[in-house]
Amino acid sequence: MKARIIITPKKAVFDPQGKTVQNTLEHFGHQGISAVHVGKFLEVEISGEEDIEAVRARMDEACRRFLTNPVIEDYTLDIIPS
Amino acid sequence: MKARIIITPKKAVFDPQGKTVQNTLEHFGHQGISAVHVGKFLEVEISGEEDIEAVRARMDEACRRFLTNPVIEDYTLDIIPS
Amino acid sequence: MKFVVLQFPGSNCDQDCFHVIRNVLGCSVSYVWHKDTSLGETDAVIVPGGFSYGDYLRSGAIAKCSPVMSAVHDFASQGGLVLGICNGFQILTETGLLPGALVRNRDLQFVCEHVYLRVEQESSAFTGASRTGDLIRCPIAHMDGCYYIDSDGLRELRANNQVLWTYTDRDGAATPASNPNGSIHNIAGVCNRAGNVAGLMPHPERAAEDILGEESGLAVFKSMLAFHQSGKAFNAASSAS
Amino acid sequence: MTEPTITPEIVRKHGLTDEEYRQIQQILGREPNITELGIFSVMWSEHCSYKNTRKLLKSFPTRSERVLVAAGEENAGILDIGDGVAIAFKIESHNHPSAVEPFQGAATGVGGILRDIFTMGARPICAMNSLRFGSLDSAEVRRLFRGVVSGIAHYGNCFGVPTIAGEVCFDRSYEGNPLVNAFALGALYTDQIARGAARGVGNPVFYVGPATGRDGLAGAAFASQDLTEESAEQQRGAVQVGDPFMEKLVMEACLELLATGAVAGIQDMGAAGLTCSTCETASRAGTGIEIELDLVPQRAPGMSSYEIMLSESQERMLIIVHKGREEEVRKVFEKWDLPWSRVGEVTDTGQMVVRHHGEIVADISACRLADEAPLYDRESREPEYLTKTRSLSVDQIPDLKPDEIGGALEACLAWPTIASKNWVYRQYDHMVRNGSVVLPGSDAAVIRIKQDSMPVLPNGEVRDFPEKFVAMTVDGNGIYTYLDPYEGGKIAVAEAVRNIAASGATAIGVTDNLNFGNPHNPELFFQLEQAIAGMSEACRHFGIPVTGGNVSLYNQSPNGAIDPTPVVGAVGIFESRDHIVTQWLKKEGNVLILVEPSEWDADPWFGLGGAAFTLMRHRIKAGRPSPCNLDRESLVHRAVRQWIADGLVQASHDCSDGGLLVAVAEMAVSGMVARNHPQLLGVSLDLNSAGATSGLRTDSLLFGELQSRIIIEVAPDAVEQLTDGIPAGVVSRRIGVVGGGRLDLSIDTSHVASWDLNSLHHRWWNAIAEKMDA
Ligand SMILES: Nc1ncnc2c1ncn2[C@@H]1O[C@H](COP(=O)(O)OP(=O)(O)O)[C@@H](O)[C@H]1O
Ligand SMILES: [Mg+2]
Repeated sequence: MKARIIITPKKAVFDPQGKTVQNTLEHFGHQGISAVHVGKFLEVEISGEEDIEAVRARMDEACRRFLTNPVIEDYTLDIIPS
Repeated sequence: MKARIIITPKKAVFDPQGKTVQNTLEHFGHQGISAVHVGKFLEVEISGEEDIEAVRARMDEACRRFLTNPVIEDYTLDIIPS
Repeated sequence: MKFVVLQFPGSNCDQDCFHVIRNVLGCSVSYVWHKDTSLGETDAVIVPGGFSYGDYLRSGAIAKCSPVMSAVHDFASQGGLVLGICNGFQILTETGLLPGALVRNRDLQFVCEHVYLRVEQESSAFTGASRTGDLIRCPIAHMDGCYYIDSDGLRELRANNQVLWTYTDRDGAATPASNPNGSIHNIAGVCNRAGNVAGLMPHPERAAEDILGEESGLAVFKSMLAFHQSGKAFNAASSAS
Repeated sequence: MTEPTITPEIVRKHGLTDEEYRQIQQILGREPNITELGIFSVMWSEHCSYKNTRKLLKSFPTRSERVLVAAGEENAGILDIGDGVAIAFKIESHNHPSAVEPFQGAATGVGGILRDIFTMGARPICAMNSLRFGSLDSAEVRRLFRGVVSGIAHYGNCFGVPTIAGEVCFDRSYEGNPLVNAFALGALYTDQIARGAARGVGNPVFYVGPATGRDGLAGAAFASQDLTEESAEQQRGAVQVGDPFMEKLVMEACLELLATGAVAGIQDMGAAGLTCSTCETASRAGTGIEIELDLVPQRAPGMSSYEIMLSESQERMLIIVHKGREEEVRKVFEKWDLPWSRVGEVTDTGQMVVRHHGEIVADISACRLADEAPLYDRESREPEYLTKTRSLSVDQIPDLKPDEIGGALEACLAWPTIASKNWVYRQYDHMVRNGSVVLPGSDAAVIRIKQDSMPVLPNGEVRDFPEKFVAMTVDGNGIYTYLDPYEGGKIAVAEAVRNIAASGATAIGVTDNLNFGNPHNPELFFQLEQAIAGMSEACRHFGIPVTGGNVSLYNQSPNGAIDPTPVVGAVGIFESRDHIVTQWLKKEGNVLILVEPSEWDADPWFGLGGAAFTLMRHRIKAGRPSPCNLDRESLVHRAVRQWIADGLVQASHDCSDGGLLVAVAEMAVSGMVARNHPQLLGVSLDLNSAGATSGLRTDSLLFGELQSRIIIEVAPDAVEQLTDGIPAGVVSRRIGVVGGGRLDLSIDTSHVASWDLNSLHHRWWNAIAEKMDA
């Protein structure tokens, strides 16, 4: 089983990395780019059979506890059964 | 339209960040974790109507050219029509 | 007065704080290991700078899960003095002992240089040895030092006089050019609502000796000492953040 | 798994010659298997064996009263600095890995040199680096430069070692082949020296650190080949990733472990990882060693014995423990949450025996493998280009016109090689550990050694000693060495020592990094041979040992070889903290004095041969560098140091890149980094009395790079005292007065140019940032 977590900066938080990537893209001639957001991607590989909902609950707790910081980040969590 | 890019360290390349997160998860009693990979997530918002395949080709080129480091990273690119 | 300095794996300013407290300030000090669950007898806790857990994931994110942090929580809620410097500030915001968060520097680069800090209010336990408006010159050395807080939070910080230090130029003016990392309102350091927990990105411990060319940073430690000696204390009930 | 049979093709791919292969057969008394072949190939690569350079390196002086561990004995040399305190330091290159992946290449270079230091039992307390890149006008060069600097920053900052000095030069010859040389210095008590020897038959051998992966496979062999586009492409799979956090833990754990006394020997796994560390430790102790690869922690499934033995995964150590004291070791590793494993033991057979899945996969005489690599005398021939560069005469280049002086100085200060390197060093934490007394921005950096700089002592023992102050610098000039390899080598040492002297310290040792081209090319070998001879002469002259170093050959891109670049890291000590002097101007009304030899050797180029100015303005590398007379050089150092000790000198700066005018301008504009009193102070400069230089062309008067010159700032009432006590062979010339907000220049009493200091400072300070943001 795999947990895939996508973490993005909250919209209100200034995202200098996103801005830099956007500038670079524009510099290379990409047009019509209205925004770029740079976040993190986490993939957790879990072996051993387990209930998908239990895994989701566990991973969700880990996200809230330390994998993300709610002051500045949002996240989405997907569990992918193997 | 949106391009969503997930960048992960190549499997053969050492990922100390993933290893550290794995240790922490284990420390909190998460069992059966066989690996953790920490990568980057990029979302590019593109306005103006355009051919989806053309956008894909453009973004793919940007990925290879400067958004990712092909020496140590792999990526997947998804184009999401608006 | 007795201090403890926490040590996480990857702390690297722990010895510097220890040195200044013992050899310059002349107080007693010992280390507390991150796996310890008790702080022992102490009057103040220093959460030092460095790269706890390599700053992997986010600066301070993994350190906040260390066993010693619950002891720090208890100590703070009883009114104990806690100061986080650099990575220590990041850890304290991650744990929620201090409001806001520290994000990547505006220029995306690690930056190490001397800055000027203006003391914003002289009545706190961390600034009492200074006058409001005094300048402290000390180094910064960080990658994620841009202070962020949402607008409600900012309003509250200001209303409660929780901003202790801001980045300024050498004349004491908080300008965009004197902001080294993009911090909101040039904020360099804050305290909690009760006033017993504070954090700042700059390194006052690196500006506390004549041989290093600058001593004004010592004011932060002297303030803690003076506060302790004054016999004032924080009301345990009000010190939750 | 089927073992490939050894074909001539495979032998060649391992970079071994037929003759070397025969020698291997002879050592083994049979055919090697593939694992053994791999082991020989890395141990006998230039990187590990110095087979093309060892004979040359023998000419370096390696001994002095201070030397506790000499060059070549261990992973780094150690010098006694008095009161029971010693320092270990060394420089190491990571040029090729940085060309392939600048961030990780540079980061792991720093990681490697730090390991060399704590392997000796010393606590690393500071770092420096010497960097060379192509022109910043190229986007690819900017990418490499950005990557290398952030890689060095990443590793050093996180590990917690201040990077307090360095140098960066930009020149087209390094395009495609940047140079990344990293230096580290550590402190220890003289009774704490650890040895990389597998002592004590029956002692267990431990592996500490992260699991082994297929990282940097054959990295050592790779560092010994020409860098072609093809090999860069092939090597991409082999990038090593550094983990400074892990290394910090490994360092703390090793120092703690050493204090227990349970360690019999210790060595880091650097180039050629497990192979090098096992056979070298056995060879040094005259023992054998036996390891079982199944016990080696592995990150990737199904690794072959060949891969495990040659992997260059980072942050790993090999530790030999006194039998019966394993428990103490386990406790320390567990305290620091470090992965570890017992992988083998010390034997009395003299053989390095490697088992895998129950079978012996290598069985080689440890000392013959480690110490009997073939040594070569390569053919040497004076390069043809020298005829051309020497046939030019300085008369063929036009002198500066008076109205061009203003622009010329501005252009020099904004020339990336001369411009302020703050864009670089502000990314490095240069103050962590509270010991950085003189920060980057002056001639030499100064570090303080105090009690917490030292490794822990057994049972919490605390030892008092007076604080120590150590000066250090890295220097080297590729263009000089290109134009005159012997003189270039000599000047690299002289300039480094001069920087130490100008800071008020006395040099006590150097470490060197030789960055050269392919030694099989006789003209390139000539450069190497001559430069070493020049360096060696200078070291002998100054009476300072070379305590260690590194050789990096095959530095060439498809466009050809780099300019031969010997880099010298010099270390000096202060008799008193009161002798520490910085380069920036201190006080209005003070007088500037140029201290130089009273006589000069003939220099038909008047200091313009190979000078930064000549290259910048005329785009030519021609002539010869101004000769350095070592006797006179020492006289100047001694005079300046004496005046500093007498308390007469308030600022001091040597003349190097850019010559006299640039040096004075640097003294005026660099004061903004002064910690206690940041300021810009102007100068009225009057060069009418610059005797030896009188009657010179304007360009050589202002920008010529004559050797052996130091400018000092003294109070007006100290001038007399200074001239009264002047030693024979040295002259001091009053060249200006400090004050005001401008730099004013007169030549022969007529005013020729004037600059606003703020704008000079701006150009100098921001030049690199502006190029990088372009
Ligand atoms: N790569 C670097 N890292 C750290 N400091 C550097 C680096 N490059 C230059 N510096 C610092 O900038 C200052 C000027 O360097 P340089 O012009 O090479 O000095 P010098 O000519 O006196 O040897 C020195 O203090 C040096 O240590
Ligand atoms: Mg110099």
